[in-house]
Amino acid sequence: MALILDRIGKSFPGVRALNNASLSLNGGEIHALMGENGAGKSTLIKIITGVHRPDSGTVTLGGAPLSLSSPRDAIALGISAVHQERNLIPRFSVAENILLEGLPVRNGLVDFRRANDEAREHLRKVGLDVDPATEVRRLSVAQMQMVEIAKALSHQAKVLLLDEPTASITDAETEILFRLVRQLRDQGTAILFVSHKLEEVLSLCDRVTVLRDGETTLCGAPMAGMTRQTLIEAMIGRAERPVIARSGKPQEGTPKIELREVATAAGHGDISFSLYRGEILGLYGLVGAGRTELVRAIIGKDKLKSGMVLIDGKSVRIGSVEEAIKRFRMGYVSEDRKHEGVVLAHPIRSNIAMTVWDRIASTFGLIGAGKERKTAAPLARQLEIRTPNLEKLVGNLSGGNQQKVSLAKWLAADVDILFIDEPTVGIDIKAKAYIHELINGLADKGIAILLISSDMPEMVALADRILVMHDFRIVHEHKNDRKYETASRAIMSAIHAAEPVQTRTAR
Amino acid sequence: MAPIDNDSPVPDAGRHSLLGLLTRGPTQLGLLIILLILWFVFTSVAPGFLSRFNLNSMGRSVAIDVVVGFAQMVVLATGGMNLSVGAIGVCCVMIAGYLMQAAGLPIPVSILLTLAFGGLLGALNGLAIVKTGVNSFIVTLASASLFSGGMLIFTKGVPLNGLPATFGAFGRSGVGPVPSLAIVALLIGALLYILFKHTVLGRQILAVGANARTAEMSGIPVGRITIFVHVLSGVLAGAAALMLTSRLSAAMPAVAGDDWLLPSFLAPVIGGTALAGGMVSVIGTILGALLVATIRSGLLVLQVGNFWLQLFLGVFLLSAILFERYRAKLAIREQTRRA
Amino acid sequence: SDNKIALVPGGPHPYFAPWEQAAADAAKDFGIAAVEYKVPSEWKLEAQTELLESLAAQGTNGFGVFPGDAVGVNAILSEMKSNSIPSVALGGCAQDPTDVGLCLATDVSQSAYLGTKALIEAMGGKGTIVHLAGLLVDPNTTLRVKAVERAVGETNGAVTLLQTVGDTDSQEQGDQKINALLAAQKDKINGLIATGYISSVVAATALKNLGDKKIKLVGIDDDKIILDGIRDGFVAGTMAQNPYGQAYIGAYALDQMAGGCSVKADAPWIATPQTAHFVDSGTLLISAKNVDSYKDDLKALTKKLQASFKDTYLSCK
Amino acid sequence: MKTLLSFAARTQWSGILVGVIAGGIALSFASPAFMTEFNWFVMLRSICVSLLVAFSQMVMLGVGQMNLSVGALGGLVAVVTGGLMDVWGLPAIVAIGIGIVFGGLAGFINGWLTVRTGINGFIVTLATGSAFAGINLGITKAIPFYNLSPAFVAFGNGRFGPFPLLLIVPLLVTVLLVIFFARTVEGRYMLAVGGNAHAAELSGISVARATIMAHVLSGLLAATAGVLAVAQLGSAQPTIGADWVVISFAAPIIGGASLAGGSISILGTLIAVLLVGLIQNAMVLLAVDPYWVTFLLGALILAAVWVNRYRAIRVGED
Ligand SMILES: Nc1ncnc2c1ncn2[C@@H]1O[C@H](COP(=O)(O)OP(=O)(O)OP(=O)(O)O)[C@@H](O)[C@H]1O
Ligand SMILES: Nc1ncnc2c1ncn2[C@@H]1O[C@H](COP(=O)(O)OP(=O)(O)OP(=O)(O)O)[C@@H](O)[C@H]1O
Ligand SMILES: O[C@@H]1[C@@H](O)[C@@H](O)CO[C@H]1O
Ligand SMILES: [Mg+2]
Ligand SMILES: [Mg+2]
Repeated sequence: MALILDRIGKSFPGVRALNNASLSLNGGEIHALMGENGAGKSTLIKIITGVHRPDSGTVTLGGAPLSLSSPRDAIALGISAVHQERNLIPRFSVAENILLEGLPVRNGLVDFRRANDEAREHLRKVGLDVDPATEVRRLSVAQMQMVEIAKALSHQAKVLLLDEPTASITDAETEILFRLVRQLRDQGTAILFVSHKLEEVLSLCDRVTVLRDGETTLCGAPMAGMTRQTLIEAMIGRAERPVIARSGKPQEGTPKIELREVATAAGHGDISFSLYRGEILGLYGLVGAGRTELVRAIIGKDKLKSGMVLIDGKSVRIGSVEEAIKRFRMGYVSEDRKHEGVVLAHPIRSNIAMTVWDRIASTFGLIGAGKERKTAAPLARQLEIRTPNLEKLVGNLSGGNQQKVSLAKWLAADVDILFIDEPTVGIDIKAKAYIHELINGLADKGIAILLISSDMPEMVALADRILVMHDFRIVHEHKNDRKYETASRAIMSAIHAAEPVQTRTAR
Repeated sequence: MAPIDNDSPVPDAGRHSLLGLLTRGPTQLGLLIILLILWFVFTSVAPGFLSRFNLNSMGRSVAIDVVVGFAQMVVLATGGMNLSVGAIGVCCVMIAGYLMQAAGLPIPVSILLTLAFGGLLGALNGLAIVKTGVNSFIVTLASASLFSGGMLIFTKGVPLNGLPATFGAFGRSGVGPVPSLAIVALLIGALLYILFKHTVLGRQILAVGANARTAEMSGIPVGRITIFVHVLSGVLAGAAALMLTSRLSAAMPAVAGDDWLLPSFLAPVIGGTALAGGMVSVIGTILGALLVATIRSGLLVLQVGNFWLQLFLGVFLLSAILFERYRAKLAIREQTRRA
Repeated sequence: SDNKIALVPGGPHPYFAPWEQAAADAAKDFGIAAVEYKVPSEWKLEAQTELLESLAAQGTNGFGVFPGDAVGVNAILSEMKSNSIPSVALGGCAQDPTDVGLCLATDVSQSAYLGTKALIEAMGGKGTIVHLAGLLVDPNTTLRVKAVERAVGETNGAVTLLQTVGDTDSQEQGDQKINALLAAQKDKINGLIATGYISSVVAATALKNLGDKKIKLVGIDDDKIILDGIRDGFVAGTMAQNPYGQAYIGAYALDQMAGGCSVKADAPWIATPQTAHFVDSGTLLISAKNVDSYKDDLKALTKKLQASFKDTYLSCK
Repeated sequence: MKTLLSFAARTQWSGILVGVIAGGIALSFASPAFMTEFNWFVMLRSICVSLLVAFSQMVMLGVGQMNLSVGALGGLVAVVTGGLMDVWGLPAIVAIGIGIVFGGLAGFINGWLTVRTGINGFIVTLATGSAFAGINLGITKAIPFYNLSPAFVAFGNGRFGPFPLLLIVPLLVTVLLVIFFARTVEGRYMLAVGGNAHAAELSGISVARATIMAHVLSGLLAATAGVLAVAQLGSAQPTIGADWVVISFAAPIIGGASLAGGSISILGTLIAVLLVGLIQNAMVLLAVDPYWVTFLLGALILAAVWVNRYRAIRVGED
């Protein structure tokens, strides 16, 4: 069944998100939708799912004009979606979340046993091993993402829209997802797939539509014959340029920060490493390895059980995040931007300037919007945050642009030690290159950086050394020569050599 | 809607047309428009409405409502609530009376001590919330009972009506047509405006309210901020209490208390302060209190109702807010159209 | 006269219902241009003050006020006086020092005292009693508590005050507390003195539900439930007040005062704990004997008081 | 036994339940009157109305909204029901029926206004609350209705041993609510909306419908509370409901509901109402000096909540 969007226009206060955008999505195909952050991809998907109504243009499904006034209408028509932001009910069980649209009922009452059984089946398909009765709020980010995917697939929809489903899951899970998606395509489902990972798109999709500034620059072109370069040109209007390489080197001498046999309440044991000024130390691991939790313990958010943390050679106790930031000049770019990275209801300028309010204030503690703007503007420009002005609420930005804000505020902060957790999730390739250059630049300035990333190429491109974490232990250290093949082989074999983990029920 | 008193992001087009004016700008502008319309209507129907006497009396009671609203607003800013605003208020009323009448302290000293006492009670709230982790709703619900109970134990419900005459005279005085109490409220408003719009502390408060986890991860001391807003709330409740005491020229245990509960929320929420936190409007709170007072006063002057007055109050309030809603919708549509 | 008089109770309350008729009667009988009965929307000092101010803004030139708060009401009424608008306190007094001309009311203290005496008499002069008191934040409550204690004290130990229960003058709290009291002590209690309107109603209902005629109750005011209780024998008596008379004579006095009369310095004023310018509007004990005729007694009392009021209490040019 | 203990430790309201039980035991030693049949009757009767009032608010917290008009609405229904019996002489059943339907309708108005205008429910219900209170005063002029059906009043005072007949209503409602929120699709939808309205909307749940339903339910519950209050007091007093607001929020929240919505506990609410009822009963039984009552009430509530919080931290919840 074909879904056709013809010359769609959609504006928000101050922004034209879509301008004569078109798309034709056929049954039995996987159709890539690409574009830079803020190009209008999610908006287009929200129009198809009835979240937004278009200002102009027409939508037809199987030849019949479509006028959706709510997501319910879309669901009723067999349109199902995984949205870019997580949309689960935190206190409901996994099973209930998956089956929310059609809970099994017996004698007028919800039949939870059947719901659990059905959900278990869906979970099995996507390879997620959690008890369907678990409350969703107890899952990790990646697990939630898999629940959302399971939920969308459970509908056996005619049209399936996937908005960056792979942004926060690992390669293994991605593989499972792709297998399922291909199966669905072969059964005739129409699938729209949004991703910033070009390799993924090239290998998975049959056709591609590209948006630039809300306009279609490529409309349903066959993927065969496309290359990375042609896609990039369609998205950004010019060819990709190589990332400017690092000029500096890690400094020698006393490590900026050193951990000695640290154990945490979360379960880490025997963690020891040194991080030098001007060094980018990678921390790689599969989802759930405990990387995020380690950083949280270091910055005083969670409890350390034993061991020592040394800064500039001196043993320190970090009691709170505030102390970590103010006294030890640390920064932390969270992987969970929505809850820990940005203040959705506040404007861009405040979000970016937040970490330096103390510093840009006058003697009486006064600051104004002007001062914030002055701090924020260069960073917003550098990272190309797509917005008409800095007053826009971060909650109204596209996902990737929110991620940029979450990063930008730490670039403003002028810290000595920076922990960066999954910095480029959902970021387009152009901005990703900028961010890589920025991280390099920060290291060159002498900042000690601990980089967590599940994106192996990113890790290999940036890190000076790579620590491999597995099940809350550091199992390997790799001296990175920035060669992808050798690095990835070394890292993966270190992970596989380590004991297999038995699945734990989340925290 | 930006967090505070929105400096409107789209300043250009439509500047000269009336519709353009109506369809720009924040809630606060909408409230102002409604107020002007109501004033116009009430005066043309009932000339007594704009009499100096009526304006004066309205000004004085609005002044107190505004400060009570502020006392709630500063806590709402962090996403919390203070149900003990009225209880702190009545404790401060009685302390002020005691300091001036029984202890015979000079008025300025009494004022400072009263404000400090309000701050102290607020600090108890804040500490209890931060240290126990119980949410502010429950803590302040219980502490309201503790505070007003404590007040009863000490005063046995006996009022003090021998306050210095100058203190009462202030409550009745005015500068030209403007009651002194209204000037006090405006001054407090100005300070709060600066706090939220131009200081680091104010920004931090709003950040905590909008997203406490992000704030914490950005190095903002969430606990200390929480305690601070409760202290501030206590001080403001103390200020409102002093204003009330001055207006009544007496200190009595039957004022403030539960009577302040709903008004404390009403003015800020109508004015655009979010119950969920992270967004306050000082000007909105003033306009919100004015709106309610205008409607009440207008209905009284029009002699609507007697027993039915509350019905009309509810209906008018709802219509006024509906009007603003509609205007805001138009404003958004206009901005979208221009995009 | 062309005076505009307003009678303003403390808030919506059934006690004041007779004021409406009294206002109409007074306007007719004394030829006053307007006598209005205006009720504040809530029982709050703030609401009352706003109403008074608004009425003044529109030309009312005499106020008969039941003080929502005996002390709190003074500020606005003294401002009225400085604008040459006279006021009198009706039904309850304003606390001295005050600019209110006079207080025509039941003496709360005296009424509670007399009520307790009547209760003690009904109990045969000995036993134990409990005082069901009104809102603790109301200063009148303290006066009543003292009055009850005084009456008990005068028995030289024959009667003991077991307990005072506060805040019973609201529907639900009263119901809960009074019933809990009966649950705990009903075998030990011989008498109840209720000094709040609702306290009395709730206590009467509770005794009736219990079917208990051993416990004597003296209440206040003449709500239908209490009168029925008296008829059925569950209530020993109640202290009637004279709301009609308060409003009727109050309107008359105000008319005179607005017309230039002033309050005499040396009249037979009664001094109470609240004020030195008190006039008793008439209190009487309603019991089984007079439950059907007390209204006439009050009317007679009103007539008499009104007839001599001007000469006794006012000096006119 | 062990599992029972660990279940108890994990349940949100177990801390306050311990408070209730410990308080009850202490009280039975301190005052012989506590364990009497009549005292239990009095205590249980006193919680009937509070419980319904608390449920009426709890339902709103479930969808992440508030209803500030519970008291005014309940009060209005109380006088309407009383008035129908007194003035029009309708039989109790009919009057009650009309009264409760009226409450549902008023709730519908609240819900409809909130949904259609997009105005914050807090303000809508504050305004309609004022309107309901105004109608109440307008029709009664603050004078109660007395001539009620005797059977109805008898029901309000009847008892079966220590159990008031009135208790049947809140108990029935409790059971129905447990089933509704735990097991029916509509109930789950309401909680889903409270938990994450946006996500619920994207899952095809009508947020508008759930919100309106919650308001209607809240109205029905407040109305039932109003009717019960009339039966209990034996007359339809215009002041019924005037002081419901605080308990309506306090009980569900002490019982574990979140102000942010989506999380409520029916049993927790029940226990919280019991806790408050018990404390108030204790104050009278122990003849606490009236001037100390308010103070102690606050202190005890704080203490109970604190204990519960301590337990939650120990169990590692939140
Ligand atoms: N609710 C909204 N209010 C205002 N502006 C919005 C809103 N939603 C989206 N926008 C704006 O519309 C534009 C398109 O956003 P959209 O989310 O569709 O981008 P996207 O292509 O999905 O980007 P990304 O790759 O970062 O997810 C952006 O400029 C964004 O800021
Ligand atoms: N597959 C899983 N099964 C059970 N629990 C898991 C799983 N994945 C993660 N967790 C839980 O989540 C926590 C680790 O979180 P997290 O996923 O943030 O680790 P991480 O190493 O930072 O991984 P990443 O940052 O890639 O998500 C652990 O406490 C673990 O209990
Ligand atoms: O008895 C009193 C009256 O005197 C008046 O105060 C109104 O309330 C009642 O309780
Ligand atoms: Mg997007
Ligand atoms: Mg992580």
